[in-house]
Amino acid sequence: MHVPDGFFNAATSVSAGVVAAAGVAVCLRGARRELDDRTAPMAGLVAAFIFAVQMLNFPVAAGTSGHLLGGALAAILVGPYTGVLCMAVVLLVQGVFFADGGLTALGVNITIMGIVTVLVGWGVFRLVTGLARGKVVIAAFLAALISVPASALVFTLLFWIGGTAPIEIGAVAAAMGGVHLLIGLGEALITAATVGAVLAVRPDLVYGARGLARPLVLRGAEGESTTVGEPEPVAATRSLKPFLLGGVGVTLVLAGLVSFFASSSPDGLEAVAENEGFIERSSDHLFGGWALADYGDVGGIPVGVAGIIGVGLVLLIAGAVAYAARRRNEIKV
Amino acid sequence: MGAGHRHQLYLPGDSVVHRLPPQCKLLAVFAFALVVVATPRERFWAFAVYALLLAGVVMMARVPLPYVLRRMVIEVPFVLFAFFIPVIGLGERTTVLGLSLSVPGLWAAWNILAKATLGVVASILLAATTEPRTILLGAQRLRLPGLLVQIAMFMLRYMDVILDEMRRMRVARESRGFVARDLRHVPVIARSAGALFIRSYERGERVHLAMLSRGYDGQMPIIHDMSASVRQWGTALALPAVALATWGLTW
Amino acid sequence: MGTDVVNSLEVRQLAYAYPDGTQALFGVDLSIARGERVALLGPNGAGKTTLVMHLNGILTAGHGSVSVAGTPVRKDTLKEIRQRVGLVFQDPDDQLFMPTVRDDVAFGPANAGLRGAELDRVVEDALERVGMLAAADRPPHHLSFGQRRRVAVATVLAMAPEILVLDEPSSNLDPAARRELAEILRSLDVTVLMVTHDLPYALELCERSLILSGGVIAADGPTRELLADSELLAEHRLELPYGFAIPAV
Amino acid sequence: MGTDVVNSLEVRQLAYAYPDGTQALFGVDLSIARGERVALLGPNGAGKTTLVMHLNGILTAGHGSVSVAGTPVRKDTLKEIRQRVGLVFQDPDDQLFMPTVRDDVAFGPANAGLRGAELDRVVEDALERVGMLAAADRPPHHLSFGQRRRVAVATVLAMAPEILVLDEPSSNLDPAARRELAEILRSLDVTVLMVTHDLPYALELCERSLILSGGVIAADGPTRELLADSELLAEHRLELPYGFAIPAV
Ligand SMILES: Nc1ncnc2c1ncn2[C@@H]1O[C@H](COP(=O)(O)OP(=O)(O)OP(=O)(O)O)[C@@H](O)[C@H]1O
Ligand SMILES: Nc1ncnc2c1ncn2[C@@H]1O[C@H](COP(=O)(O)OP(=O)(O)OP(=O)(O)O)[C@@H](O)[C@H]1O
Ligand SMILES: [Mg+2]
Ligand SMILES: [Mg+2]
Repeated sequence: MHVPDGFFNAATSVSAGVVAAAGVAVCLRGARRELDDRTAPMAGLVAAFIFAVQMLNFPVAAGTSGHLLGGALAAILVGPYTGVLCMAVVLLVQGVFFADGGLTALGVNITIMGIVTVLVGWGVFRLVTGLARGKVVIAAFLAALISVPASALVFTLLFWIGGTAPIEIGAVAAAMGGVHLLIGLGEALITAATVGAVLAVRPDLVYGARGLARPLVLRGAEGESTTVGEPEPVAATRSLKPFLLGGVGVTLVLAGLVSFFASSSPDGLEAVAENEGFIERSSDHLFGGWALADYGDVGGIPVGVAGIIGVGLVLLIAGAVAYAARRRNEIKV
Repeated sequence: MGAGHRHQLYLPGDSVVHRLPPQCKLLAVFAFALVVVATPRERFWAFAVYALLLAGVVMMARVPLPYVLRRMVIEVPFVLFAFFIPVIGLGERTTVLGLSLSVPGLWAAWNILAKATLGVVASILLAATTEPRTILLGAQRLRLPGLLVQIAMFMLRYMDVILDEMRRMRVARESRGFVARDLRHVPVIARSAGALFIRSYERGERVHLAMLSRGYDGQMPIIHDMSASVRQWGTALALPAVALATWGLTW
Repeated sequence: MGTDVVNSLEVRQLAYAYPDGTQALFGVDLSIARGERVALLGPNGAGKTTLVMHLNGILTAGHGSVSVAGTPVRKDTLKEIRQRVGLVFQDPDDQLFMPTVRDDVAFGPANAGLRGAELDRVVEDALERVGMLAAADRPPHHLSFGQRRRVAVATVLAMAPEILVLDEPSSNLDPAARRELAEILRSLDVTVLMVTHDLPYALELCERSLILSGGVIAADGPTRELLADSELLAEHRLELPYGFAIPAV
Repeated sequence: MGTDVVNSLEVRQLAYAYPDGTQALFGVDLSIARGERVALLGPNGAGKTTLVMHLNGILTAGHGSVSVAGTPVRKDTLKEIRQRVGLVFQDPDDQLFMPTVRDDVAFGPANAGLRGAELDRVVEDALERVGMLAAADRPPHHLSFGQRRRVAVATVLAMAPEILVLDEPSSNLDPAARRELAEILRSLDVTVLMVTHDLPYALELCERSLILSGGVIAADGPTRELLADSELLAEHRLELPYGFAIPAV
């Protein structure tokens, strides 16, 4: 799903760049509190691991290549803020060092594969762990499973808004959704296995499961032992509000900015269409024309509706997470 | 162990391009990619000039052409995608070699192919002439947030650590009579893969602590000077400037 | 052993458990005066490395306290503590991380602000001392194990710390390098704490020894006396090697 | 030293350069008869580890040949060679890779076809010998350095090889474990080649010694005689430690 240069029009690329920058800025502030002085190394490792995992490429029906994303894994291991940073760094390194994903598409890539997967993955994870305490591995599985199609859906949405290719958007949505559900299954297995393995020997490394330290024993000269008070547990639950507000804000900015640019500047396609005189056929506006003329049905649901349902779903999950987090905090206090 | 070595991405050399400070090259490549993406796709001449510009850089940097071509396989998925668009695309149809293809689809395919290829080659040239660690230092000078640069530094380091640990584990397996030949051996690999994450992490953690105990405070000490002169900026930015001028001229 | 203030190292009731739940230290007490050279002996798994990692704040005490030259090891004092305490790790691969030996040795002094010719001098001097100057431009991970250990020692020497903590520095060194290291340590005017399984080396180099066993200090006294007490030694899996006799003073 | 056929190890004119161009071996010749225990001595960077890595085909000879019990080390014989030659690496981290100690020790015998109760017996026996049975279910990378070295030895003992090659096996072991390892090696009826910097240990355990220096064999003879030749020793950065005297027979 690494988007290359030229895939989205310049306006969309720039708007997504602004969104990604804003998201990363929010996360930079949040990350400092997440992992203190070990932020950088832990995040670096997770980034490297995700990078390695992303090398497993699946050929996907519509001609794009699909692969594991890793957003949910990152969120669970290092927390959502740092998770976004990890993903951003992976994409940056891939773009700059490996020419994988265009430099001008960096914003799109970070938004789709970084912010969305982490947001959805972390949301589902917290929701499930909130419902059933201690089921960290299952929660990890579900988080990864859902995060991938969610990301694909957002991609489709964005492509609808600012893609440069006039293809049957319904077909793309169906293919993306279907294939990414399968990829999501693979991702879920790997995420659950990794989280399980880490949990078994280094529970302290799983951000979502901190605060399990045991009391210490002291031995005196005559071999007598005393137990000393439990070390204060690390605060595992903290309000998610700023993060979620940030996320919703990012989504809104994305929608606003992109539609603003997309609707105000005709792209190359329209220019050609005008020159060649087939403007009637291809219609005059990216939104109106395509949405009316070309959007087929996907399993009986119009794609526009599917997109809206998708966004709604994401927001719903986020809301539920916020609620679950609030409740847990209240119980704690 | 260690950073900055064993990255076959980087081809050591001593050309003008190699010697440019990383921040100049980074900015130049970004600006170039932006100009390319912003160029309307029917300006064939502009794309031809962009390609010539990159060819010029290849010659100046003395990067072997086969190397560039080999690294371009990263593009294959998009090439496939691009070929697919005219088939499934909408709009007016035309017949090429007996295939009914969409005209806007053809334009879109050309657009993606041309722009993605130019972008990929520019990135490949950047990576081939600049050490990974140096690229990051350059990014830092361009005001990329320090924490991101640090994470990226650690990522490069850990990629080494992971590769290193993988190598050690493979040698250890083989020297005890194990050869991975078929699917039955996957579970063995999978079991040791679980250990790989923790091993790599812990090795990296210890190294990080070793760095801390030698006074590391989140900033790599700058042992080599990296400031750029006006001339160097001029040399580097010539690439996007010429590209921009081309865009203007082909208007 | 003097008042707390003059002691280079002061450890009180230190306990620590690893994240997986293994408790390694069960209340360690020790103090080391300025300029002393002390050996830390004990069986495998006794907790020596774990203890040593607390002395410059790499591990954080689960219980109890550590202070260095009167300064308690805490988050806000870490930077200062790490300038004062130089730690040579048991595994040289944990210590070396830069692309070349020269950069690796330069890392510490450069962090402390040294630059240019001064930095070069310090780096070359440290490499010279451990006999690795010829390898200055090679990558550390392409060296033999013993060569890496020597470079690891050089990285710490280059920082000129007040307190040197070495975790089995002589293992994997060839016999001449082992003696040269002893000479270096003797020539420096610093406090030394050296973990070792090499009892003759401890005797040669350190007046005083501690035995750590099962996560607590089991004995503390002049090395010569401890090594002469074969019952004490046997209790903690220590023994003098074949062919070795404690030389008369 | 007998004809070629009976020799356990036979190395002829072996030369090797690492991929970065460093040449480490410059024509090594040696032969070791069945059942011999031989020490391989030499300064840091002499090429000992490099040589040892050729003996079970981890590195492939750039020039010259290696053969094990008459079978030349080649691609198609590797599997057989590795069953016969057990190699204990200098760095235990290079040896241990499975999630638990038990799995790690079981790995070799399981590859050789052992299963079930038989496998368990072999594994527990090997761990018992090195005193690490209690840690059987812990992850190896959470052990102390010396504990890891012991497990590394156990992984090789469990494979019951005909030829044991050990790269500094006694380093980082506590003194009792060092002696126990000597006892284990003496109790086994196998050919042993042991790299070590611990000359008293070499004398205690091996009748014969080789000195490798600068990538070639510089001396070959009875350990007692080599160690008595202080000029020879000094030439190759070897020397007897402080307080040690060669005991009378
Ligand atoms: N990373 C770790 N995680 C969990 N337990 C550990 C870890 N490192 C060490 N231990 C355990 O803590 C105890 C003390 O280990 P430590 O490394 O301090 O021993 P040591 O005295 O240095 O031994 P050696 O002489 O073998 O180096 C041992 O039981 C060991 O198994
Ligand atoms: N991976 C490598 N790449 C390049 N050169 C290497 C590599 N490993 C070792 N060398 C070099 O090869 C030579 C021999 O190294 P080797 O590890 O065999 O020495 P050794 O005799 O085992 O030393 P030690 O006693 O320190 O373990 C040394 O000069 C070393 O620097
Ligand atoms: Mg230790
Ligand atoms: Mg060696």
